[in-house]
Amino acid sequence: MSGFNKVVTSYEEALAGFTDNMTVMVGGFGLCGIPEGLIEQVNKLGATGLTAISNNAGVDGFGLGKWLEKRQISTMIGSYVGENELFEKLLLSGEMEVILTPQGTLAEKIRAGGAGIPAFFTATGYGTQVADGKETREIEGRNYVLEPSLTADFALVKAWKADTMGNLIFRKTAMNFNPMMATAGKITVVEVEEIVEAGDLDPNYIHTPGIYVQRIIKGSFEKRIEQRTIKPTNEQA
Amino acid sequence: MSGFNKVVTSYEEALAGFTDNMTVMVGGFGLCGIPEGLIEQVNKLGATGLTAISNNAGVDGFGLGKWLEKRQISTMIGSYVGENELFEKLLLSGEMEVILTPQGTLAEKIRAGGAGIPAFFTATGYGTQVADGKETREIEGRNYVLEPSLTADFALVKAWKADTMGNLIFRKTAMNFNPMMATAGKITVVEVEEIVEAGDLDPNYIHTPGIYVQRIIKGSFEKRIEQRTIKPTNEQA
Amino acid sequence: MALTRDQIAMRVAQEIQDGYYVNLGIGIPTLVANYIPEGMEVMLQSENGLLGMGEFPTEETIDPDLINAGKQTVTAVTGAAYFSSAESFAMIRGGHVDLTVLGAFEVDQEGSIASWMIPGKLVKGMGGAMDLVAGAENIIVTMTHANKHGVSKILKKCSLPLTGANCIKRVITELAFMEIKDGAFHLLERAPGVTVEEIQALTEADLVIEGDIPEMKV
Amino acid sequence: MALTRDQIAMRVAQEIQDGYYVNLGIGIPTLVANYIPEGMEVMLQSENGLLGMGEFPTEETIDPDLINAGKQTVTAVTGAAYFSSAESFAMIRGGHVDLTVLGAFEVDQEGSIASWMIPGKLVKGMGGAMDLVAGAENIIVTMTHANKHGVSKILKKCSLPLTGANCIKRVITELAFMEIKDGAFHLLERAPGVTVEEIQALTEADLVIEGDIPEMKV
Repeated sequence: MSGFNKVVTSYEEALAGFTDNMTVMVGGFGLCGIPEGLIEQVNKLGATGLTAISNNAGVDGFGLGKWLEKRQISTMIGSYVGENELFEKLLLSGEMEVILTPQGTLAEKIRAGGAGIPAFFTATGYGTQVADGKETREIEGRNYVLEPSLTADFALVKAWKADTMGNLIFRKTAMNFNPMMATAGKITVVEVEEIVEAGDLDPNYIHTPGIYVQRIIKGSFEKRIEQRTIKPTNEQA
Repeated sequence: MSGFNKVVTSYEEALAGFTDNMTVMVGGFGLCGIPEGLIEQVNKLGATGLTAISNNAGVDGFGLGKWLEKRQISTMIGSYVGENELFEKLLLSGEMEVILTPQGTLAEKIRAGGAGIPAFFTATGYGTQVADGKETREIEGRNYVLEPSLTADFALVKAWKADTMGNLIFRKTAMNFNPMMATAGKITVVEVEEIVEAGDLDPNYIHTPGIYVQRIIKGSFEKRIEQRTIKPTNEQA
Repeated sequence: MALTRDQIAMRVAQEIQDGYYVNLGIGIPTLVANYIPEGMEVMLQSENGLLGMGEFPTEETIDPDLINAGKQTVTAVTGAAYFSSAESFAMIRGGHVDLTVLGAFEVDQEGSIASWMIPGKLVKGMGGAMDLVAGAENIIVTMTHANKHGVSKILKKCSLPLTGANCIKRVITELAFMEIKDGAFHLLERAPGVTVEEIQALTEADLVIEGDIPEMKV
Repeated sequence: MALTRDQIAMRVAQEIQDGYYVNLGIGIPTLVANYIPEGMEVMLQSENGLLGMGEFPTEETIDPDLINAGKQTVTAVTGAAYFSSAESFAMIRGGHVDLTVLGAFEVDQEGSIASWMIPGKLVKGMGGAMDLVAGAENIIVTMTHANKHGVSKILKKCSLPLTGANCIKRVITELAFMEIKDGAFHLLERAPGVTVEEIQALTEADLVIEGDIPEMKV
């Protein structure tokens, strides 16, 4: 690499420096917009004791489900971890700690982490378990919870396209948590469907400016669908 | 108006309900990306006692400079209010209160206001006048100031293009404070260069989704330049 | 007679106004989309990052990059916009969504709601539900009035872990349309053929019944 | 001999590394862009919403929608990106900018800086300066060592209202390159032909001088 060319050509290089006990953010909502190859590589590396920050925990045998199989996660921070039998087992046996966080609070904690905001107040979760042990405060007649921000040693992000300098665009609802996570990793690694030359993306419509990105790798994606729902067509009906 | 058609055809309609003593946000950085026609209309309406939230205060005779001339602003919240002689006079005579706010804190306070975050911690301004009278706190060895968010009765926004449903795109650095302000107005009025049909803007590259926008008006813009700087060409050199 | 799931959805749909931005939860709330009155325009928000959710795709238009908050493949309508989860919850938390409809296990007369966790059963997580109930001014809860053993879910105080405290104002069950105010449920409408006494019998909470209670029109 | 403004900029430019994202303030810092070493790539951040600021435009390419933080018309380089002020200061506050260069009225040995306000004179506002000094790990302050009356601006304690407290680590003046640590200025380099005694004479702050102090290469 020299100058602003952030492209790497192997997953080994993409995750160089990734070790046990790190905190790692993983983009995606369900199986939509997850960095499949980077998840696979962490699984191959076998790093354990990980704190994983991700809205979901994959499904059995795919996505973060693979990290669960190999017992790589010691603490999971997410908003919805269902659809995974192994998850239940690890949770109940105490092999894995789970910190359930409301989805909007999770998104905002990650954005805040990337933006240098160490904590913020939100009404979400006031009066619920989520507020247990947290500072609360009444502001102009409403009650709020103080939420600290989140950052990570590595952020594993999935984008649609990147230019060589790390400017990113996402596609449809595969965007989800990816842009915030890109800002909150000490090392942000982005797996993309297509790498283009600098200047090929319109500077007016960049979702994530390259300043947040350290490494880019071109992946190939299965894009598994969790809930395949189809409108009945006339022929079928 | 019916359904999601938010287009109005007169400035009277665009600012219906705008009264004395309101809080109003005005987009723009310097004279770049300001809603010229909406500013003019507030000037014409003559509303006074306004709390104006804007990064700058225009120049003598243009932009918010016109509100100053007519003594419409009682409190100005901004980060840089120079380049305006009248401003100095109103400040020193006490006719206008000025709350100077660091530019990044201002941007974040407005974003927070639109996003339902009532307050956040930032390192910006710690140990300076800006922190006077505000709560401060050490978090993980660093000192921070608690900043409350900002909202407004009206947000006056300038965008490049809008579709009839209020989806917005901005152009180059004329974006600046406009997207955050669009989220923080009880009534957000957007003045644009071009109104297109719903569906004409690519849903993947909308800067401001229509949910934040109440009214849209097509304006015509002078786009005055404050610091016209030109590279010496060979012929000139 | 008690309302069907579809009739509950129909009654909720009557509360929608032209030009509303609406977030519909999973279950009965999803059905509301089928009963939006003719000629009325509504934009559905899906909290994973879509404003303007459309119907399910065909085999030809299915796209793994386009799903809703229930992880189902969907489409987008004309004038839709995609955005990040942070932007999506800025909309929700900031009160920009006009109406939120969601289900519940229990609701109480303080306006608190329990909808995400039953201790002893597997905890799947709250997803966006806590943000939705904290962010919306205008929430309608759809639920059954009592469980299959006849135990009321319209309570003085929720027994399950809360999703949100003091945030719910309107509840529609298969028996009744109720408003929560001043620390009590107020009966506004009853399901066709259902008596006030029947509703009272299945309501553990304080229930205010003033004057004649009209039947719902569904 | 004391450095010229351009020589100060040249010395600052030697601190830049290939692939740096840099924010340059108004005045001498702006000149740094002219001395970025050949073959080295740098992206300039302008806090009004541009990453990848280019040179001034021609009469043909001038665009009122494309200005820098000094409100001058500029251009954008290949690979640039535009964004909102909130995103811009997320970058700055979040510590994503590799190097910030800015001017100052005074700096003190605690690392505090005063650069935005002189009481009794007109207050124009701090703009983005407070965010920049709070957000960057790596800040270089360029300033004159003393005012025209020979009164030092390298102080034990700033006398003017602060822009930031305990945030500055490196200062380059027309006489010296100094590092602030452990509550004192440490002299690293002197301007060619300038003696340690001359620097000491114009420094009000505690100044640590260890071993031979090399001359700057400019």
